[in-house]
Order: sequence, then C-alpha cells, then structure tokens
Amino acid sequence: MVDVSKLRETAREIISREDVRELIGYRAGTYGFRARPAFVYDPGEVDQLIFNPACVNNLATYITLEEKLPVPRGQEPDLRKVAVMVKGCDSRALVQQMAENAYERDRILVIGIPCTGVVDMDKVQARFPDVLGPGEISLEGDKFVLIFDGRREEIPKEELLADKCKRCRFPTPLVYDVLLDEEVAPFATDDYSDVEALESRSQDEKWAYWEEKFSRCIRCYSCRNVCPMCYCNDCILDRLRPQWIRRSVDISENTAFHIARAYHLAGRCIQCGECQRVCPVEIPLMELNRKLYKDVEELYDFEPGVKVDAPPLLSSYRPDDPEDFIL
Amino acid sequence: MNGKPKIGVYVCHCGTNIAGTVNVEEVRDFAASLPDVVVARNYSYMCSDPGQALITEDIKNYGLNRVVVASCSPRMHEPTFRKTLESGGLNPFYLEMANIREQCSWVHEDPIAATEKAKRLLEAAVVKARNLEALEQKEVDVEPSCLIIGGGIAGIQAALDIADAGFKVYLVEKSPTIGGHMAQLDKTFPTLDCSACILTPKMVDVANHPNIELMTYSQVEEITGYIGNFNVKVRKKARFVDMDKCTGCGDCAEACRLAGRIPNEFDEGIGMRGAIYLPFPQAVPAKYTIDKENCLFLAKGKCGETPKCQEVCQAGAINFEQQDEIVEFKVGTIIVATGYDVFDARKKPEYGYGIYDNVLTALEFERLVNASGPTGGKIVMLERGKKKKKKEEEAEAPKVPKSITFIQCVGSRDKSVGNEYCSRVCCMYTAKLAHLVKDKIPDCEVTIFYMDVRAFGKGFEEFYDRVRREGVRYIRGNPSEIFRRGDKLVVKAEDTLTATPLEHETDMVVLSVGLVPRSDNREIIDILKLSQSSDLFYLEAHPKLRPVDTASDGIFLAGVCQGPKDIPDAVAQAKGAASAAMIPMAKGKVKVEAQTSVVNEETCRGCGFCVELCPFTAIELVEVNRQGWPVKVARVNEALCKGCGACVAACLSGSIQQRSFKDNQLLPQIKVLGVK
Amino acid sequence: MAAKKLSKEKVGEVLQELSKFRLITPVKSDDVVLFREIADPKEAFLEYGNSTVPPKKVVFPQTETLFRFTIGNPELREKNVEEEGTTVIFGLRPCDARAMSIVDKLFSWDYEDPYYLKRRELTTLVGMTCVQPPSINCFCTSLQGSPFGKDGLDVLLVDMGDHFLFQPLTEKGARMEETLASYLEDASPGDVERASSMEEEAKGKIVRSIDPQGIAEKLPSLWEDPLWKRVSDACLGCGICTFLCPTCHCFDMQDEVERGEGRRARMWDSCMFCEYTLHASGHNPRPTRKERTRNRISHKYSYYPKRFDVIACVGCGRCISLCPVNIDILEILEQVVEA
Amino acid sequence: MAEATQTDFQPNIVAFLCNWCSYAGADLAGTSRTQYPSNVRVIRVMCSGRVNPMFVVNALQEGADGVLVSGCHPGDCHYMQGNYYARRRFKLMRNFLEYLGIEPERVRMSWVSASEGAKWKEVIEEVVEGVKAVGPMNKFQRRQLNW
Repeated sequence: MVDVSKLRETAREIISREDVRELIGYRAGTYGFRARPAFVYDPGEVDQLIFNPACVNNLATYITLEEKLPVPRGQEPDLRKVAVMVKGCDSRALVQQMAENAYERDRILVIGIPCTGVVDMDKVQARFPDVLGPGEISLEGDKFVLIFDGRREEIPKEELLADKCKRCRFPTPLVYDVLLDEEVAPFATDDYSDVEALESRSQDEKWAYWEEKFSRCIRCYSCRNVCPMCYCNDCILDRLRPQWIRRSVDISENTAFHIARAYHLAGRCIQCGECQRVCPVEIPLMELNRKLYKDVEELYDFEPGVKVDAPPLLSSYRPDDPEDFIL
Repeated sequence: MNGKPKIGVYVCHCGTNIAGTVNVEEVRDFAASLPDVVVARNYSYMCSDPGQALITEDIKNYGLNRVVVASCSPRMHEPTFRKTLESGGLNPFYLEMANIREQCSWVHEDPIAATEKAKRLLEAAVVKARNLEALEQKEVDVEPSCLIIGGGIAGIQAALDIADAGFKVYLVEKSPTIGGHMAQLDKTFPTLDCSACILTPKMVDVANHPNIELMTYSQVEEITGYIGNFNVKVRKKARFVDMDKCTGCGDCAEACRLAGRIPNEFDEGIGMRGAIYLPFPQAVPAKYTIDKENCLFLAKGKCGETPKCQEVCQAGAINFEQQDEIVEFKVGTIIVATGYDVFDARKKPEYGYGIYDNVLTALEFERLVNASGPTGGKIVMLERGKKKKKKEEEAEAPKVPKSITFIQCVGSRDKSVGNEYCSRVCCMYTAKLAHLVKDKIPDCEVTIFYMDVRAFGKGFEEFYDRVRREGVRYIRGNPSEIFRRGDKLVVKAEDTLTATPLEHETDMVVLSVGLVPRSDNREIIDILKLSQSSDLFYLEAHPKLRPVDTASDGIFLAGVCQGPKDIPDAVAQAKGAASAAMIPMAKGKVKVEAQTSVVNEETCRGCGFCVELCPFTAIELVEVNRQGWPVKVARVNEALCKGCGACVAACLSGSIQQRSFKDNQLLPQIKVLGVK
Repeated sequence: MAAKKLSKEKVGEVLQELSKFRLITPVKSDDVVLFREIADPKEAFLEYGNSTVPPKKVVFPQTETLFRFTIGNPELREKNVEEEGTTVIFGLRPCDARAMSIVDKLFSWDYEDPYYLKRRELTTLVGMTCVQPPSINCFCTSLQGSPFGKDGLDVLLVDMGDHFLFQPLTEKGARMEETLASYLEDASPGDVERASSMEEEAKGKIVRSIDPQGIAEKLPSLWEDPLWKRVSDACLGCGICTFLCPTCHCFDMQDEVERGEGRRARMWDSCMFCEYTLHASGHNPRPTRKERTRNRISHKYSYYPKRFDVIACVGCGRCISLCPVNIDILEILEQVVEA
Repeated sequence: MAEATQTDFQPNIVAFLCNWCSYAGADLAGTSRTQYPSNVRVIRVMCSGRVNPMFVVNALQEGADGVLVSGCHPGDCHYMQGNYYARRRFKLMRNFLEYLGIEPERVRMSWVSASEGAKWKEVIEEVVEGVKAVGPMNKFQRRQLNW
C-alpha cells in the first residue's frame, strides 16, 4: 500500500526542484470511485495527489502527448524534466518509448509505484451505480474495501480486479528514480487462454465475432490517443494523402483501422490495456493486441517494453525465423 | 512544377509476341479513355527507332509529362525507354511500364483473358505514372585510392595490381607480417613449386612499392561513408619496436629470456619463438615485434635487471613506451581479403586431435615438411607438451614415422559440424603432402582415407594419378574413430568400396582440415555491414555475375573470405576485384541510385526503426529544430541508399518514402488491381 | 390528443406492425446498447438505461453520401433521402429526442440542410420515459429537460410498470396512434395524474445539477482564463465526448473515388481532434487541447444559446461517464461560474 | 462455400514481386512460354522489404480475393536483408488476419528466384487453387455502404 503522505512528500520535493517542470500523478475523480490524472506544477498542489486501486490511467501517455507549440523567436523551449507516476505495467510504456528514442532518459523523472492491482471501473460502476461519491477504494489482502456515503463494503479482489492485472507479470516498475513502496513480487501469469480460445474457432465464427465488434466502432480514436505507444506526429490513420484508411465509418474501413492500429503495435504494445478500458463501445482491443503479443513472443522470442536497448522487432530478423508458411 | 498530368500511352505489338494474343487496339482504346491520358497509340515495335520517335514526337506535340509503355518487361527495356524520354526532353523517371508480354501474352493463351489482364496492368501503370516525380541521377567523386584488408596472397595481388595502375593502396594486415597462409605452405599443388619462392618476391614488391602504404600489425576500426568517399580509421598496434630503427638483425630475439619458449603461431605451435620475434625469416616487413601478452617486461613489469632485448639492440629500436596509433585516411574503394581459418579439429573429438601427439592438422604437417620449418623439413614424430630438454642433451634422434595416414574432409562436407560445403583444396593438398612424404621417406607407408577425390582443376587429375602411382594407398571411407594401441595409432573405418570394416595401424595421422570463415569474421561484418552466405563466408552480390562485388557499391571481395578456393583461384579473384575496384577510380565519378528513400522531417518521429534496419547504414538520426524544439529525425545519405525501400514499410508514420515507389504511387496501383 | 394505454405484452406486436417502416430501436450488441434498424422485434432491447451511442446517427448518419459523380462528367447524382422511407425510432429517451429538436435549429437555420431535414420529416420519434435516471451523471433537469420530457418526441410512452401510457404529442404522433390503434386501449383515468407525480419522483432522483444562468454571457470574458489549461491538461483529444453527444453536429466532407467513380460524403467530425480547423497552410487557430476544450464548452453553452436561445446540451451525462480521463463538464461549468 | 463458387469463381489476386528475383522469375516463366492462370496481377517493387503489410489489407479492402508477396530466397536478397524483414512482417500479418477470420489462403508469400520460372507457375497455381477453395472475399471489402 502506498503511503499517501510519503507520496505527497516525495512529490513536493520533486516539484520543488528547479529542473522539474511538472509532475503527473493521480487525484480523486468527480463522481463515484473514480480517480483521474493530476497535473502538478507547484508544490502547493501536491496535497491533491493520491494513489489507490482506482488509479487506472497509464500516465506514460502524457509524456508523448505533450503539445509542442512553436517556441517564440528569442525564447528557449522548456526542456525541464517531467515527473510521472507509474505502476509496473505503465513503466513498460516508458521503457518502450525510450527504446524507440521518443525521448532521453534524463527528460523524465519516474516515481515508481509497486502495484498490487487496480479495479475495473466498469465493474465497480455496475455494482454501485448510484454512488455519487466521492467514494474510496483500497485493497486489503484479497478484498477491495469500498468506503462511500458513510458505508463500507468489502468485495473479493477477484470480482473487481481489472483483467490485465489478473495476468500481470510486472507489478513493480521496471524503470524508476524513486520507488514509493516495497517491490511487489509477480503474483500472476499469463497463459493466453483467451487468445487461444478465439484462435480455435472457425474462420467464419471468428469473422462474425469481430464483425459485430468492429461494426460498433465510432472511430473516436480514443484507443489510439490513450495509447502510450501511439505518438506519431502525424498518424497515417488521419492522413488524407495518401489515404490509407478512409474516414467513412463502415465495416470495411473500421476493420482496416483496427488492423492497422493493432499491427502498428506489434512488438510495441506493452499490454497496459488502456485502449480497451477507454473504448466506449467495448471493443475487446486487447484481444487483438494480445494475439500479436503472443505471436511475437512465440515466434520471435521477443517481449517489448522490458529492455531499453532492445532492437525493434520489425527492424530485426534472424536468418532462421519461421517460414513454414512460405511457398 | 509539372502541372496536371498529361500521359501518353504506347502499346507495343512486339510483332505477334503481344499482338498475337492481346487485342492491342482494344487496349489502346481503353487507355485513351482513362483520365489524364492525352494520347494512346499502338505500334509494331515500340523499342525500334520509329517506335521511340513516336514518343519523342508526342512529348513535343502534346506536351506530355508522363509516358506509359505497355510492352515487354521493364527489366528488358526500361533503360531504353528512359533514354527515349530523356531525348524527348523529359525526365527519364516519368516513365512507367506495363509488362504485357512476359507476364501476359506469353503466359496466357486465351485472348480475352489476356486482353483483360493487359488492360488492368496498363491502367495500374497509368495511375502510378500520374504520381511519378522527376528524379535526379546524382554523381559523386571517387577518391583514387583503395583500402585492402588482409595481406595474404589475395590482398597482395590486388594491392600490386592497383598500385601498378597508379592508384594509392593502403594494405592493412592484422599480423606482424604479410604473406598469410600461403607463406606457411611448403610446395603448392599440382606443380610443386615452392610456395615461398613464388610468394616472397611479391611480398617484397609490396614493401617497396611507392603507391602502397603497408600497415602490418594493424586493424581497421571504423569505416564510414560510401563508394568514392570512405573514411577509414586504422589502429596500428604498438609493436614496441621502432620500425625506422629496427634493422632486422635478430639479436634481440636470440637474447630474449623467453626465446624458444612460446609457441610460434606461424609454425602452428610446432616451432617456438621468444617474446620478441619475427614470425619467419622472410617476413615483410623484416621488423621485430614484441608480443605484449608474453613479454615479461610488458606483462609482469620486470625482466631481470633490464630487458635483454633492449640491452642487445645496437640500433636502440626497442621502445616499451610505444602506444597504439590511430591513422585516418580516405579511400574510394575497399577490397576485403581477410582469408580464413582452418577447421578446428577439436570439434571432431573422435579423431583425438589435441589428445594424441601425432594426430596433426595438415597445416601443422605443412610446417613439418617445410625446409624453413621447425624441423628443417624433417618429418619426425612429435612429442608435444614435453618440457623442452636442454639443447643437445639426451640428443636422441627423433623418430621417423614408418606410416602416415591422412583423413580427408575433416570439417568439410560434414553437417554435424555445420559445414556442408566442400573446402576445395583438401583433396589436392593431401595428395601433395602424400607425395612429399614419399619423396622424403620413400619407405613410409602412406594411406589416405577419403569420401570422394575431387580433382577438378588444371593438372589436378594428372597429379592425383601420379601420387597413386607413387604407392599412396587410397581407402574410401570416413574413419569413425582413432585410438591408441601400444605405440601405434589405430584408425577405425570401413572401406566402403568393399564394405569391409577395418582397423588401420599407423604412426602418424594427418587431418586434412577444411577452410572455415575466420573466427573474427564479425568484426568486418560489423564495420562494413557485409552479408554472409549460409556457409558464413562473406556473400558476393551475385553468385554468377557479380562474384567479386558485395551488395555495397565500392566494396569488393577477394580470396577465401568469400568461400574456399586454391591459390590460383584466389589470385584470379584478387585480380578481378582489383580491376572492379579500379573502374570507379579510373572513371573518377560514380552514379548513385536515384530511386532512393527520402524522409519527411516534418512528420518523422525519430524512432530510428529505419536506421536500425537499413542494410547499408544509409540512414542516421540527426537533431533538427522543429519550431524551436530540438527533435531527432531520420536522414538518408543518398550516396549510400540502394533504394530497396525496406525502411518505408517499417515506418509507422509513413514519413520515409522511396522515390518512384512511394505510397501514393503504389496505393493507386493496388486500388486498380484489387477491384474486380 | 388523448392518452392511450399500451400493454407491455403488446409491444412485440406493435414492433411487428412498425416493421413495415424502417424501424429503429435500441439493441444490445454484446453489452453495449445502441440504435439499429431491426428486422425482427426480438432484436429490440427496451429494458435499458440509456444507449451508449445516441440515436442522432439515424437522422444525421456518421457517414452520409451526398452525391455521386463520374470523373470527367459534370453531372452529379444526388442522394435521394426519400428512398430511405418512413422511419420510426422506437424507445429513445427524452433527452436524446430533445437533442434532435435542438440540432434541428442549426440544420434549418441560414442554410436548410435538405438531407437532414428530409430525414427528420420522414422520422417519427416514439420515446420512453426514464423512471430511474439511467446514469449518476444525468442532469437533464438543469437544462429544461425532464426524464418525462416531451420536446422533440412525437409520442411519449410513460412507463407505468405493467403498461405504457401512450401520449401522442404531434401530428406524426397522431398518425402513429392511428397506425397502432388496434393495439391501444383507452387509458385509465388516474394514469395521467399518476404519470405527473411519477415525473416529479423521477426528477428527484437526479442528483447532479448546474445552474446555467449567466454562463453564456460569462464564457467570452473567460477567454484567456487559466482554467482552460487546467481542465484540459488530462484531455487525450479523442472524440468520445463529441461523437457520443446527442447534440454535437460538426461534420467534414470527403470525396471517395474508385476507378473514376466517386461519391462526396459527409462524416462526423470532432472539435476535439487535432486536425479539426487545421488549415491547409499548417496553421491551426485552436492549436492545443486547451483551445479545443474551450471551444467545446463555449459552443454548447455560449455560441449556441446566443444564436438559437437554447443550450446545446441536454444533460445526458454521456460525455462525463465515458470520458477516459474523467473530464467532467459539470465541474468545468462550476469553475466557469466560480471564476 | 457454395459449390457454384468453386467452379465459376475466378479469383482476383494482387501480387507484389521483388524486382531482382521473383519479378525476374515471372519474366522467365514468360520467356519459357509457361502457361498459368491469368488471375494474378503483379505490382513490381524493388524488394519484398518494400511491401507494407497494410498493402495486403488495402488490396483485400479494394476487392482482391487474395494477395501474394514474393521475394528472393533467404540469403539471396539483392539488398541482403529485405526478404527477412518481409518474412517477419507477413508472418505476423497473416496470423493476425487469420485470427480475425480471414482465411490464410488469401495471404500468401513465396520465395521465387530469377531462375525459377517453373516454380512461379506452381506458386500461382497453388495460390489460385487456395483462394478458389475459400471462395470470394466477402468480409471487409469496400462495399457501397450508406449509399
């Protein structure tokens, strides 16, 4: 359990540093049990910071989402560090971003949070739809404890835990400057049974499954925008010349969109699950990402987001890569 | 720029080659109906002078700015029609071809299907042509100098040829002397001329040539640049002997406290040397070198009161303070002639090499029969590892073997050790060594175990026949094991011609080890980004037609580093590589690929995926100022880019594009060909 | 027009009857509720809170062909909306119907959009009351709406438990009553009265609110206020809040050409996208998420009411509930009020 | 698939061929007057490494029933490595499309050298047969939607 006063004290020290521009952490949300990203620019703002199992967002996204406005003539760009709080899963995004030269290590200051799991907020919402809040969630042993409106509820961890946490192999951040708590030993494994179950269906069943999902897509691009690995200045999905994917929203373009999105993450997706979390029409995007993740691991013994100096998957090869499919 | 596309389409009949199957009039009419096509014609032979004149006339009369020719394969006539455009005053890269002969009329009999396909291929060419861009065929100056890596016979020959032609040569050799493996050999097959006698004059020529700068005991550290303009960094290792002062008298070597106690690499460890040494008497340069790993003074800091060598050197050439020196220079071309290693016989433990004193590799045996070798050319039984007895004492004459057995194909044609290939020289050097044994010890019984005898070269079969007639016994069979019985070695094998298992007793076994890529092959691969073939030797650009080129322009291969070969083949290849390297140097300029990649620095995110993957190191990350922010972006060195386009497919943001194969040129083709 | 009674058991038959039109109802796709044209009454899913995707796409499709053309031929073949035929949206919520009436003002303003208006003309809206507010973030009552609201609807079905009170509200509603006459009974006398007390009860269950008074006038004065940066710091720039908003109506045009044959289509656009208002020169007057967020709020709460006398927000709460980073329009408005 | 499609269906296959090996191999098939089905339409690129895996998706969207990418045999790439990169990219894309329900018969890759005109014919025949067996692409090709 992260000690909030220690968190705030650490944050205060960090944001007081002259070489730090801003600190990105979590604060309470506006309703229910939600937490949301917090942007701290001033030591006076640190008391809003929290960490609890409602802190689902992967804040690594904000490092690459930074908006770089033209620097006025005669001025210097603000290149001070950005401090960011990351859970184990989130930290892999930082590793992968740095593996791709997105920025130098000294541009960021990483506050690592060893994590024992976060909730699936949809499950919480479904369980307590009428709670205006603010409600608090904490994890005590194998139960989530929810406190709201003067009430206290205990729910078995399994029932509210986010799916990604059920197969988390990296609870402790892989990169950090400060670690807010004791390291957490990995408590889960990943057998890809979800992917395998889908793989084993017939072609027509698989397509029927995905057609229904893709037909719901409204192309809000939240899956792309929330992704810490999607940070091209000019995404090909937006480009008009040449136009890879049309803006039209129909099953053809939606399918191509989802193929492109997932494929562009092959060997890059670090399974933070944010895309699936934010999708308003509940497209199981992680089932797409995880298929590629599984293949990449099985075929090329490659795991993204664990080593900063790993060569990019698709910019490397082994002469004996599998080629059973080649005529 | 070029404004709205005005496309001319030319449908070739190729006599009846195309028109016999494809309805060319129909194709022409279809072409005329396509957007932006201002003129469409058909003609019997577009590649003929009148055919080409149609195009140049139309360029003038219609103001064409794109040309599509539907005819044979672009691999056939693209250069022809590019020239046509040029002579019509149009940039040659405004040409697009539709292959309606090799990939249409010749492979489909049905006129309707063939005509339909021809129309579609033509339409795809038209939509691509619409987005074609003018390209510039750039030329770069070529530095009139050549770097040769490796001073064996291949490197020596290439250096002499190029230097004789008047170009500067930098010859870099890793060891203290040039000469390579050839200097270790006694006689050469099948002519039996003395290896040293034919090699050493060339070595001396190298040393004395005004156009050759010889750098021995030196290593290439870094090469950047591209054909015509390579920047080379060489490390000259400290030899702790002042090259200018050393007279090569050899007093130091005799005086060295370790004289005769360190295995001499040149003698394959059979002979001994001191810590200061000349590998062999005819070494070039004839300058001594201190081996710092073994030298007591350098390794341990103390060598008696004062180092002996320093004491005896009258020239004052010994300098323990000497440092490695980094030399940098520019060259226009590079020849890689790094040679080979012999197969490590320890990888075939069943033959007992390294266990039994008298199981030798052929190269060791070569030193044994060599008149300038450690035994003065006497073939004697070896007692390895025994402490050297005080000279003369117990002067029991070494035993002469009464029987010697050779085993061929050790480490060659052997999947179990990963070498599937034939080393090409072993059959003949084995025959040669067998002959030398018979020459020196006429009553010695010589047996050769072989799989096949490959005597394919000039004079080889004749020589093989001669050796057999000299009483050398050839047994077909691959021995399975060698073990000791008493003071004999026993070779266990099966004579596969008679299907008889046999145990063959012998005094000495010589393993005819194959040639393998150098263990340090990777160093040069990393520096020059060379490729390897599946046998791990360096890969030539084309196995038949570009055997001395590499995929990188201006870098050539000579000798065994490209694959096993004998001396005449290595020399021939060296001469080939030398003349190939001289072409750009003589011309002084070289054209570089025009269909190169180009980066949109506005959208590039600097991830470096392209940098990582480029086989030609043509892309680098550079820092640029983007609206006041320092950002990294990829940049292509057009002189290095070969135009494969692999970077384009790796770029997630589509920021790197290959000229003439840009996404906006290929996607319209897909659209046309994809639609039913 | 008098209210009628529609027994819940007859809803299936009603839908069957209505399927002679283009019938659109809430459906369940996995666990997501959205509006789709249905072929079988069984597909309708009426036991829902509110849909994730509002029914605005029925009258304002996300992608809509305007006309077709052939390259090199000046003749344009316009889309004939009439061909889509009479449409019934059955079972939408009052807030989403009210949203359509708000958007109508824009599409019938200085330029009368023939596609939208024709489709509206062809469409009859049969709404259902919210007995229970579908979401904790509902705040329709702050914006002249109600869980029993009638704005924009042709028929309101008041959920009375075992039956609906069928209230025709417009001429189209009256025609609907005729169409369905055989399934309707006379309403019991107490129903209407009971309905209005139920409405008060339902209103009382809505917990979130905002007083919009004065916001339209105040917003322009806060143009440079630091609050915009603060409230948009976490924004990802995605299109959830706008695409799922029942009143957002921005669109973009695209030409799609396939081997010489093409169409011009319009498609939803979002002011939260970075290429929205991006000029061809590369200049963008709303270069960051700060300006875009300011625009979204200002458009809804200032520009629109100034022009059309109505706030372009119905308080459905979708943008709050579905925002991945919990950007909350009510919180922003409170900050506007406090600023 | 319905029996009718198997007999009447003439698939449309878009092929990407590298200039140095496969395109030359296809040319050789022509020079040798080798007859093969006319269903394949070729786009020439310099190297199979140039082929963006999204080209496959694009071609299927446009209406192709199958896509073929063909390059040099491993170790023979004119640019040394391009075919190795292509091999990884297409393996992943092919598996991924299969996961979505796109039959792997529609996404093919081959090594055809400049001397393998005969192999080119075999490859085409196999690809065409494979696509015929799974029938026309009727999943996410561009249709006239919202018309």
